[in-house]
Amino acid sequence: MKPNKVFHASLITIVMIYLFIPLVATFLYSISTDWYRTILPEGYTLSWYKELFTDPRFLDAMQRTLFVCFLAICISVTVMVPTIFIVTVYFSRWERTLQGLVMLPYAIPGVVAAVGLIKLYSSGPIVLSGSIWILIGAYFVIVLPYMYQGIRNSMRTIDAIKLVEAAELLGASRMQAFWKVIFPNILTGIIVSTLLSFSTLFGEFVLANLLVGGHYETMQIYLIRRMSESGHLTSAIVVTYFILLFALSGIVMRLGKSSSKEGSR
Amino acid sequence: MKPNKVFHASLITIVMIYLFIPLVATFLYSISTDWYRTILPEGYTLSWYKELFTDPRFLDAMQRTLFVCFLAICISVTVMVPTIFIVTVYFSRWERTLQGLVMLPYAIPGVVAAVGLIKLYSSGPIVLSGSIWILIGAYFVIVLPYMYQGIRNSMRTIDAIKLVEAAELLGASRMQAFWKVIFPNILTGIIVSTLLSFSTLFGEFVLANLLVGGHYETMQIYLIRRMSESGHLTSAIVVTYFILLFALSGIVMRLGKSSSKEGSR
Amino acid sequence: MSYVQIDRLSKRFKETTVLNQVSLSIEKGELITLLGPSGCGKSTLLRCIAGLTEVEDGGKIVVGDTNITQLAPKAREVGMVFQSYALFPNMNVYGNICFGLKMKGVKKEEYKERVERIIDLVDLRGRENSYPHQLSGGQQQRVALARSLVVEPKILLLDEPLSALDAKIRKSLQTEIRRIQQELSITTVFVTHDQEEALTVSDRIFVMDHGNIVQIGTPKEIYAHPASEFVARFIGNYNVLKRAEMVQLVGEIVMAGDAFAIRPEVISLVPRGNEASAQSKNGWSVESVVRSMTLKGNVIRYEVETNHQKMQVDVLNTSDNHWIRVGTPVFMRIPAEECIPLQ
Amino acid sequence: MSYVQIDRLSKRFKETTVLNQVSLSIEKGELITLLGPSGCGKSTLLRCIAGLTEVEDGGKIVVGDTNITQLAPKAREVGMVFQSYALFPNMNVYGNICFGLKMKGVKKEEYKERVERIIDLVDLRGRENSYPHQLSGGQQQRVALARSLVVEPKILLLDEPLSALDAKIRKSLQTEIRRIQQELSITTVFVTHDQEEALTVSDRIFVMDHGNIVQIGTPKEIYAHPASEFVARFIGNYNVLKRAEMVQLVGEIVMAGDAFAIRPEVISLVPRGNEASAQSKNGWSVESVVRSMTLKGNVIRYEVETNHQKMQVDVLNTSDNHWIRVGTPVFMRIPAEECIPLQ
Repeated sequence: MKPNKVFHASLITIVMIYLFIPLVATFLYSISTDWYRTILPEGYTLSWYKELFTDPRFLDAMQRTLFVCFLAICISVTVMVPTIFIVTVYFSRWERTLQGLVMLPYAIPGVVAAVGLIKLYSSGPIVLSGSIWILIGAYFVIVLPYMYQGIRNSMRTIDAIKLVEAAELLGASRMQAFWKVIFPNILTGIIVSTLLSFSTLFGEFVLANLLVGGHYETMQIYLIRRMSESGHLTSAIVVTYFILLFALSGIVMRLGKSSSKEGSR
Repeated sequence: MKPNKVFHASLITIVMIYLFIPLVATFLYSISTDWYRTILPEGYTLSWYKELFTDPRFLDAMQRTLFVCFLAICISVTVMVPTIFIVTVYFSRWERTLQGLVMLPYAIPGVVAAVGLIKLYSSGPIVLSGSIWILIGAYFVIVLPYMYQGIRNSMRTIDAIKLVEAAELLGASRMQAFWKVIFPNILTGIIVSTLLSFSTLFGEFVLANLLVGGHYETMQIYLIRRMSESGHLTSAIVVTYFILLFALSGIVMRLGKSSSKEGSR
Repeated sequence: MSYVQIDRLSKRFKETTVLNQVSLSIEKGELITLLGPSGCGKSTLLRCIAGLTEVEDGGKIVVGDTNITQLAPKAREVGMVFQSYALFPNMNVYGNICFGLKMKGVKKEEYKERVERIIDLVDLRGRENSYPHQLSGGQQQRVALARSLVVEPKILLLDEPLSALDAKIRKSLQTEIRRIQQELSITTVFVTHDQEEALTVSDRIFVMDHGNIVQIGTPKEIYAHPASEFVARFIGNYNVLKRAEMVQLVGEIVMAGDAFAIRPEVISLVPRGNEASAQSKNGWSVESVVRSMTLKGNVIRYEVETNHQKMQVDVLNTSDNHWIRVGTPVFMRIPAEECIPLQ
Repeated sequence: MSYVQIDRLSKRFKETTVLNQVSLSIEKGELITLLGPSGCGKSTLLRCIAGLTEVEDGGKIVVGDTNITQLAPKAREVGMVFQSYALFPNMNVYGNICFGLKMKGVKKEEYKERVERIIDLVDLRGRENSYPHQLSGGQQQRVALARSLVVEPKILLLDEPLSALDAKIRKSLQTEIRRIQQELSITTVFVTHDQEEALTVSDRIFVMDHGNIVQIGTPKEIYAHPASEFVARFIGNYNVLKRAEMVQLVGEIVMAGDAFAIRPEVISLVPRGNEASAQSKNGWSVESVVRSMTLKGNVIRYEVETNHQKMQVDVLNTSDNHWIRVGTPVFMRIPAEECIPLQ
């Protein structure tokens, strides 16, 4: 087993470095005063962060993005959790159909979807174009695959069908079976899917720009607009975003762990 | 069981309609002469398709996109399949680490990644900015989660560890165990991952535009540039894209099925 | 009239007939097993009783005075234990056991004592606060049993409850399930593919094959008088001989029957030179030689060969029998009343 | 010197000692079983022999004249059959069986005949072109067996090969594995948690507990002379009595020992009023009453109660014994030589 170990370990190390370098570089850039033609930055400063957090435009954009993402994900959870539950437990014949449908957004590039949506809702009988509702509707569709896979896997892991059967035989109604038995056990799965969806939407630029770009500046649009002005500033945004995301994930995961004792995923 | 059936069926129907309407509308729009304020288009034509397929700019863009996507996915398959195999079978302690790393791109919005990459490679010691290699490198990272999940699931389904143990005890080397036993059984999984990755990259706009947009017009960039000119034309592109994708998937799936008799996924 | 009446239950999955017009009745307080190889329809029948699988038109299930054929599972008042335990992972042992009572709206003050009693009954005292993943397989199955019993169902359904457990634990839980069932005298349907398990726990056994019930009887009846070659081979380790083979073995016979089944333990082995005792009772003595022996534990199984046949013979593993070795020439004594004619 | 020599093998996973300085030796052509409850280290020991689990420094495994401790699995020339079959799903039966020969570079002309012979040996003629998913569990395990045997390994390792199968198929495959092993006289290590399986197939049994081998012997030795209470309870359905209980039961005793083990089948039941025959040989007769009976198949198990103790007694299920019913007063005859003193 020994001779191959070196080769294996180095292969893995390379993959890790490849994935990590951009992250580290971005971080350094966000706290550097100047960085040209040197391996490491010439000096360090926090002024980029200060500038960022005092910019009202940034705070507004952040608020808008959070609002749109939050709404889209809420709708998605509300619709998908019961749908997947019902299809998994009671209509297992329909499962393949649902999976096929729900995976479609994977196959539809954002650009293509935007074209379809704009054409449909700006020239057909219903005019929604330019409103944030069309963006939320599109976001709902985009996160479907993440929601579906996460929730579906959690249900499979706990063997939801058997648990529901057991609960029903013990006198629970379907609603009770869902709320008392299934929901607590797939909560972690839902939370993970939600975070994944959030991160995807947070970085979505094409739909935001095409559908509502002109009159509703979200984080992504703000980010790209400021990019040409200062690389340090955008790096600071990126780092802030990461810290937020990690903190959020950490808290939520811990909450999920202590409130329900299961091993979904 | 009967009284709830109606409710369930209608819920599912709504979800399906919601997902299908934009697709149908796009198709109708691509073959209509005019469509304002009416439920259905006023006349039908194939001229948009004719215009599209005779436009050399479209064909060039298509070629470029295929080239970039193809290269990125090839690299990804070549690197990830052996890596996942080695980590799964021989270094299972490292599995969680690899999973965490490889899932990062899910958490990194495209916009954010682009910023990091541009800053790193345009101002640091190595200057790659503007070349298509930086785009391919970024695409490699983007498709990591799809590749990882698909290949990893296939390996789990066939219980790769046990199969490798069995093969080794029968005298196979590690390479032989991989090529004769594991690879044929995960081929379907690899193909599915590849298709998913391809579809994701095909629709990726932000990185393409920010990293090489100025001097390398890919499909996505072409699509957005033409959108303002004619909605019918872009609808035709969308429909073409879908037909291509479905045909490709169909062929590849059938090939995969007949060449290896297994049930991965 | 019997407590449980099942009338012409059929079930088809696509092309396959899983249950073929099955009718049966169960007395109150009885434990019956549905016994058969995998795919014989025994689990499907159980799920039909529970209401988890819909039956085809024409079938009828009556429990007590109630026709439950169209009722939802929760209204049927049946308890069920699954092979995979199906405990609720988010609840501890106490929570799992109380679940049914809470769902039925029983007040905490009322059920407290009942839950304590059932915890003692299944011997889980001290584990009330453990979560399912902290328990062994055997303990998990006890929790599942307690959870089903505490709501006092009209029937208890056990779907291969012990198949996932080790041999040793399986046997001790068999005894325990039987004890609990008798203590509460609860009507029980036990599904298994293990004939020894069926013999051990049942009041009556229903042997199933290809969606039909092929024989019904007490363990003793089924074991000693199998109705067909299928049952004979499935329930025990019967020597099954065609009529011609039987004639070859013992000479002309007067009994009717195309084939005969002889259990290995009714045949006795007598040393040669002891023909007097070998000829005694009504039966046959056949000259033969011991070809192999296998220790099964409390029983030793010999393979004994005559000029025409090989037969299996079981004797108790005691020092009285240790004279029988491989190669020993013996008389094989077959009592006539233990030859069971088969159709 | 023995064919396989294992010397002070240890294995620790984090805090847990899975194997604790295990040493053992196996003769050429012998089939030994590693028997013990789950978690006793038996599978780990097997994987160490195969080279799939690395052993800690100081351990040594010698097969024939070769020290294989540091060799890669493929160089060890061992065959292994897994509980989960581990057949290659992309190859048919023939392809699976030939795999090892192809890997070893054997030419097609050379191995053709050998493969045909092994297909006949495991009784898979006619299924050569089937794929694993088209076969039943029992058939898949035959393929796995054939695949390991065709390369003529020095040792065959079987890791609970029958645990995933139905009771009936399990028993018939036990016999078949034993037959094939003897026909090829291949040195075999069989891991199981089922004591009946171990008794049926083994030349010698190695009983394991908590990473140690606690007793070694032929099935007969292990079964009739367990060295400790653990073995007595694990290998059979022994009545284990403390010295004080034994004295209560039969009066003063001269044998040394803190506890005594008595197998249920050596005790015989004699009708009351027949004291003469009950007193005959060297042993004790105890007045008692039959409390319950369980039909196990070829054996009936009685629970018999004296004033002080409950004892289990096994008798053969023959019409001679049908006078014994629940409530019958009997003499329980215990032969002195069958009381095994335990440490």
